[in-house]
Amino acid sequence: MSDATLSGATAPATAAKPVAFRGGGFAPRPHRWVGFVVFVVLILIAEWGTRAGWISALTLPKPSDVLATFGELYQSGMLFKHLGPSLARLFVGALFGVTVGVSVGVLIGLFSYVRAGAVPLVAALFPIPKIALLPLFVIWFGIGEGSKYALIAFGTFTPTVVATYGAVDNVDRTLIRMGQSFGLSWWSIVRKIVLPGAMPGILSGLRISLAIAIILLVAAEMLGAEYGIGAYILQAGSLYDLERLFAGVVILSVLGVVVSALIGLIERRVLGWRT
Amino acid sequence: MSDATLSGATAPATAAKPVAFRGGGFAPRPHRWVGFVVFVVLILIAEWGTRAGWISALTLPKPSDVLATFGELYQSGMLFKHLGPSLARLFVGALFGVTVGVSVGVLIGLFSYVRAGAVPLVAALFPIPKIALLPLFVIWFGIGEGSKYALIAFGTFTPTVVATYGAVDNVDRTLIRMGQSFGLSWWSIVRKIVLPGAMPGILSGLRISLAIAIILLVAAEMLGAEYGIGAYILQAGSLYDLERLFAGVVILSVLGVVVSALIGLIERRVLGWRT
Amino acid sequence: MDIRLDGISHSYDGVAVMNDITLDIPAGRIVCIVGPSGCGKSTLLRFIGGLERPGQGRISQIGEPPEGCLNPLTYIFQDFALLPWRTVEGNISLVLEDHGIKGARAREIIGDVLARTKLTDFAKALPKQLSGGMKQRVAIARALAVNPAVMLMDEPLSALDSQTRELLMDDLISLWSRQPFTAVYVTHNLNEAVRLGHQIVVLSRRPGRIQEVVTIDKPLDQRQFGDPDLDEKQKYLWQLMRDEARAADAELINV
Amino acid sequence: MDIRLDGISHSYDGVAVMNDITLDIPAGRIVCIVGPSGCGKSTLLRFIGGLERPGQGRISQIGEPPEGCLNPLTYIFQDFALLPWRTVEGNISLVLEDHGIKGARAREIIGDVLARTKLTDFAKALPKQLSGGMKQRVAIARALAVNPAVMLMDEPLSALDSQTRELLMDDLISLWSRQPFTAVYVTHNLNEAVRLGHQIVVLSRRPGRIQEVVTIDKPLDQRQFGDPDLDEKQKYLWQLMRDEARAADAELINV
Amino acid sequence: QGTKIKVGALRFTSHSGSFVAKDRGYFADAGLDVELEFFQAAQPMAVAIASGDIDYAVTAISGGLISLAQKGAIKVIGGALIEEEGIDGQQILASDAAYKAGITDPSKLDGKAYGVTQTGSSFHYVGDKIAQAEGISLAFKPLQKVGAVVGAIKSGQIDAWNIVPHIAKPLAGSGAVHIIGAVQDYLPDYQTTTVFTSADNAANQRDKTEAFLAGFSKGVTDYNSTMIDNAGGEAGVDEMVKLIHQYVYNDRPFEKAKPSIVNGTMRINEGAKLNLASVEDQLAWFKAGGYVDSGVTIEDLVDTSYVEMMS
Ligand SMILES: Nc1ncnc2c1ncn2[C@@H]1O[C@H](COP(=O)(O)OP(=O)(O)OP(=O)(O)O)[C@@H](O)[C@H]1O
Ligand SMILES: Nc1ncnc2c1ncn2[C@@H]1O[C@H](COP(=O)(O)OP(=O)(O)OP(=O)(O)O)[C@@H](O)[C@H]1O
Ligand SMILES: [Mg+2]
Ligand SMILES: [Mg+2]
Repeated sequence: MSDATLSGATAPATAAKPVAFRGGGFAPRPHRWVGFVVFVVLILIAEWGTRAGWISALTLPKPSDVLATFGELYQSGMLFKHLGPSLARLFVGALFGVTVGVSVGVLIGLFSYVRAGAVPLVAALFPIPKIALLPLFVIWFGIGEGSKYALIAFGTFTPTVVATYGAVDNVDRTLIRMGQSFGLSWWSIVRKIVLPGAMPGILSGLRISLAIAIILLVAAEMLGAEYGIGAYILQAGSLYDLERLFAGVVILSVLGVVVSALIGLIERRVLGWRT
Repeated sequence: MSDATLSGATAPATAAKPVAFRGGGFAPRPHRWVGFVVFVVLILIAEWGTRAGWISALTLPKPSDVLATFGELYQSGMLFKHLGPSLARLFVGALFGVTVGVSVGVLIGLFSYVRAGAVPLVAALFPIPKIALLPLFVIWFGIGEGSKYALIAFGTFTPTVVATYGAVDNVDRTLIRMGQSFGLSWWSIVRKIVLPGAMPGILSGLRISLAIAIILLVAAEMLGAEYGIGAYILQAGSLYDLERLFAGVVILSVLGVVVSALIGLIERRVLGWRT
Repeated sequence: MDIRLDGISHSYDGVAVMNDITLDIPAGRIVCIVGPSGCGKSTLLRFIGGLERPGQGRISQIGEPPEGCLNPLTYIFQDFALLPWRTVEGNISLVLEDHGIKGARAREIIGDVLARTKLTDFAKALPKQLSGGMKQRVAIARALAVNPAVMLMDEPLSALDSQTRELLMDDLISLWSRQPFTAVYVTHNLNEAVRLGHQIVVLSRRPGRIQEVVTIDKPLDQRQFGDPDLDEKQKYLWQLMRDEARAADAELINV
Repeated sequence: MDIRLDGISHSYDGVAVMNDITLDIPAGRIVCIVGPSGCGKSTLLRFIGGLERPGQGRISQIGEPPEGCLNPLTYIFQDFALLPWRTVEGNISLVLEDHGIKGARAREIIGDVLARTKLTDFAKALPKQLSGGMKQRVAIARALAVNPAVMLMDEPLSALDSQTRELLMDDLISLWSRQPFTAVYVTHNLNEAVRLGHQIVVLSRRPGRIQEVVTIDKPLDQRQFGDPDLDEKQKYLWQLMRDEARAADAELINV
Repeated sequence: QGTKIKVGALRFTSHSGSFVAKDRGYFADAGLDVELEFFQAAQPMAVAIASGDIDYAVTAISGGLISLAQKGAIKVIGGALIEEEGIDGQQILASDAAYKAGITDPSKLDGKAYGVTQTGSSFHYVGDKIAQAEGISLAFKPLQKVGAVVGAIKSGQIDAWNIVPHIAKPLAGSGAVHIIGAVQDYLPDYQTTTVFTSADNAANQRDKTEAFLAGFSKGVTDYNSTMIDNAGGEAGVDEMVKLIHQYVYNDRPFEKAKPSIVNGTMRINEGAKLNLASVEDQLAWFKAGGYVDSGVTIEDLVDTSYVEMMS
């Protein structure tokens, strides 16, 4: 039979032509090295420009100088003197904001009245710029670590709430009906169905909240901080020391990427059940 | 037959008991008035506290004074003198940031190489606090409107990119295969399938981007702005004039709620096809 | 334990979805409910299981549930309703935990129901690793674990492809043959209805009312694929419902 | 226009999914492809439509497509693939626009295919307002609009409930009877296969190879619900596939 | 063990009074155990006094300070930095571009952009006073932070600014800006900064407050005599600079820091005397501009009972 088919194909009484290909595309493929190359090329262009002079020293610092500044910072031990307090502030502030945010978000997700009361409040708090409130925060929480924690906590609170109640709303209702149909208690349903089901949404909200926390570090350290990456950047900015400014910004940027990678890791660990 | 059933039920040789109800709950019901009541109660408590003195004048202004300040602001015509430039900055900056962001996001969504190059870059830009870059923005864009537009554009750019390429990734692949199977051109597929399909994701990204734009207004108006809500707030903060500070913050908050409502309106208009 | 439905009527937001439904579900039998889309089958099943309350009428259980019954009225859902973050075992132990059954006793029950549904090798698998047919088997095992008096099944096979559906019908029949259970079985599929039902309740279009109750006396384990008697019944049912099904299908949905 | 498949083999990431498939699809006939889950049916259909390229082998079209054919190889998808933001009309005009058909000519074609699928009253409806059955009718109308030489259908009815499926099978039969079309029809449902197929190609488990080709000579419009001849064929097919289906169902998915 | 107090400071030479008093034990002699609390900007320092986080600080008079005083939170109790003829004080700077365009004198600034940190800041006061004296008008550009103003003037986006000498001189030295005048020509005896504390300290903690002023004054005396009157010769200056260097520019090596510290030398009032006239003038200016409530009085702002008022 395959013979017949073949001869049919080779002796076309009627024309046999292959089916035209028209698929493919619209499916991104990873090319890891490209991202790396882009970074290297951008840095090289900046280096070349600043050396050759067609990028003025006022516009951009020499990347090599930034690196040198970073080296100094590391060798003098100042890097960790700045990084330590910043990380502590990030950790405490975000921990507080996220904990309260998740709790409030879950309550909003579970209780209609809490939702009706809290959602408009959160919506009204969301667009308030935290730096505008700096003078108040000093009065409310003092100039010590308290106001820094409070600022970061406040900044992470609102996005966490929004992400959390969205996640609770998105928990598959059939799973909840299933729990009820098997006579599970309300508390069991919340603990064993609603919370794990809301985890993916909460974690992806965490990604945003922590990015915001890092951004707010600078604002927080406007409040009488001597050490900290934000304070370092602010000081560099006020002295118009571009090398140090960029070194600080790079540190924050790396911090952001690291935090995001960490959450990715947690997601892969905790959410391995997702398809 | 129904007679027989009834008599069977009323004369229980074996016990007939109603099936126990165990459903309900986990379905939020709207109670619009609660949100309103919460606001009113909070404001009344603040008014009471500040009048009675157990909230010090340093901690919170009297809500009635804030209202009076707002009234003055309105009557003196200064409200619009401040609101006008701020809205213009928001509009131009966000328009620019969102336009470029959507374009870059779509390109990332469509081309693997663009994705590989641009995604790490955007991820690195995301956690950079915009206020840290203020001194640079002054050099790059001047202290006129340029730097304000640039700051807001830069702030809205990154979240828009992330939302957009996520939205493009989420466009139903079967719809794209369908387009290909009917011999639609690449450009037709992008225009008629990918872009409309990504609309919901882009619009919900817009919600976040615009909230960020409003938050950045204050940072933007740090740079030599005489008029503007952000400038008004900053000045009130430096003069420690809490009434004006709160009046300004309330304006921003209302602005945020209005923008969010506007997007909701657009969504209902444009995305009426969603189930 | 029997179930009695007594003059059930209901409407959602002023739209009547069912009208005066009176029905007896005798112990040890499978009652199938068929009817066009939107006629209120799922709603009726929710009423029976106590997940929702009918606007009018009464649902009662007559007699006591059997010894050792943890959850008299137990559902099997169309989309399986397995917790994706728990293994097969974990999904079953979920419904035991709340009844205080843990440790050895739980292991024993789980082992037993997994064996009955031929899932012993899959105890540690996550739902995402299973095909649709296997997932529904897990859901059945979970239902068996609580030793229900009545099983409430809402189109349990309609998310499966038709070959898997055949396989699962065989499984259900053999489970019932070994130990008869009471079930209310909602389906669109007339073939399933004639294969599994002792009684088949035909509902009309929305608002659903009972149009006819068809009884099939042939024992379950003698019902074969392509059995002429059953084909006859199925043809009869289809002819009863065809026009209504077409009308229901052509309705515009008001969203 | 005929289609010829010539020694098609393919593997994804080293996993062979089909093996040496050689097959002729003659014009004017419906060829059904059945086989257990994951045996490569959908992949094969993508190869035939040119959406993907096989690792080995050749697919050719023999002869010219008929006059006025805009898109010789046209799909009908399991999940309808309607653009939710376009009306019924708009979804059909989508596939005409790119061939430069607009205005009066487009309206004429759209009116014609809507009439053939009894959708005239629904021209302005959005997909979200339609039931599953109506959506698939729209997809069929869209396919008819481009006047295809061969229709490639990937489980077109398996997202529908079984009553709607019956209705649509009738519609397909009456469409074919009025004007025979060529089709490759992939399905899990042996009942559909024996009702619609002139030839039924049975594939083995992954890697899919042709196990048997069953021919049914009875004209489509004479095939009835519960026809004993067809039941016979269906039983035969099921017996061919049963064990493989069970094995395929019990496979763990490696995610 | 003395009374514990917290003193706010910026890392500027103008805060040397506190540094010297602490380092040389003058605070301890006065029975105080002082902890220095450093700030990045003056404004939060005023708020921190109001919130009770710190007890005493030195800063310029700004709208915020007056506003907090009116709320009954803080009080000015003495003077610190002052413009004195013959000693380099605050300089008026012009950007390179503006200078090249012929602005070599403050009188030519009519219509030009003048940098300030905030509307209602001390820079704004000084700028406006210059404008009034020259009969010109200036466009004030609020840029929030000193760093931003530096950037703006370096790149020519604003035309002029006034700033303390230790920032002005290195900037001018680099050629990016030019000094076109001195503030003291327009505001002789301008009370640049003042000593202030919480209203509670001023009213109810008299002993503590007097002890602080005593210690602070001793520090000031040492500083003035060494740095301005050159009482200790070059060695004295070196020693003093070393002391200050612990707090100011401490991230630079001593050799690099020394010129900046020496450049920053300005007279600090002996005995924390206060030029009340200058303060009154400032208050009047803030009221006239509407930056503070028109009901504020000098009594709200200043507690004159602690130090001698200059005439
Ligand atoms: N919670 C609800 N609120 C409002 N209307 C509802 C609700 N649940 C169901 N309905 C409506 O009640 C009618 C009956 O719904 P039900 O799901 O019981 O039908 P069904 O017979 O199960 O349909 P299907 O065959 O499609 O599963 C439908 O018109 C549905 O839209
Ligand atoms: N793009 C792909 N990349 C990798 N593997 C694929 C891809 N598409 C399909 N496969 C694998 O190839 C095998 C055949 O898939 P295919 O979808 O053709 O099967 P099928 O017969 O249509 O199955 P079903 O009956 O479930 O629709 C499956 O094991 C599937 O996991
Ligand atoms: Mg239903
Ligand atoms: Mg398939």
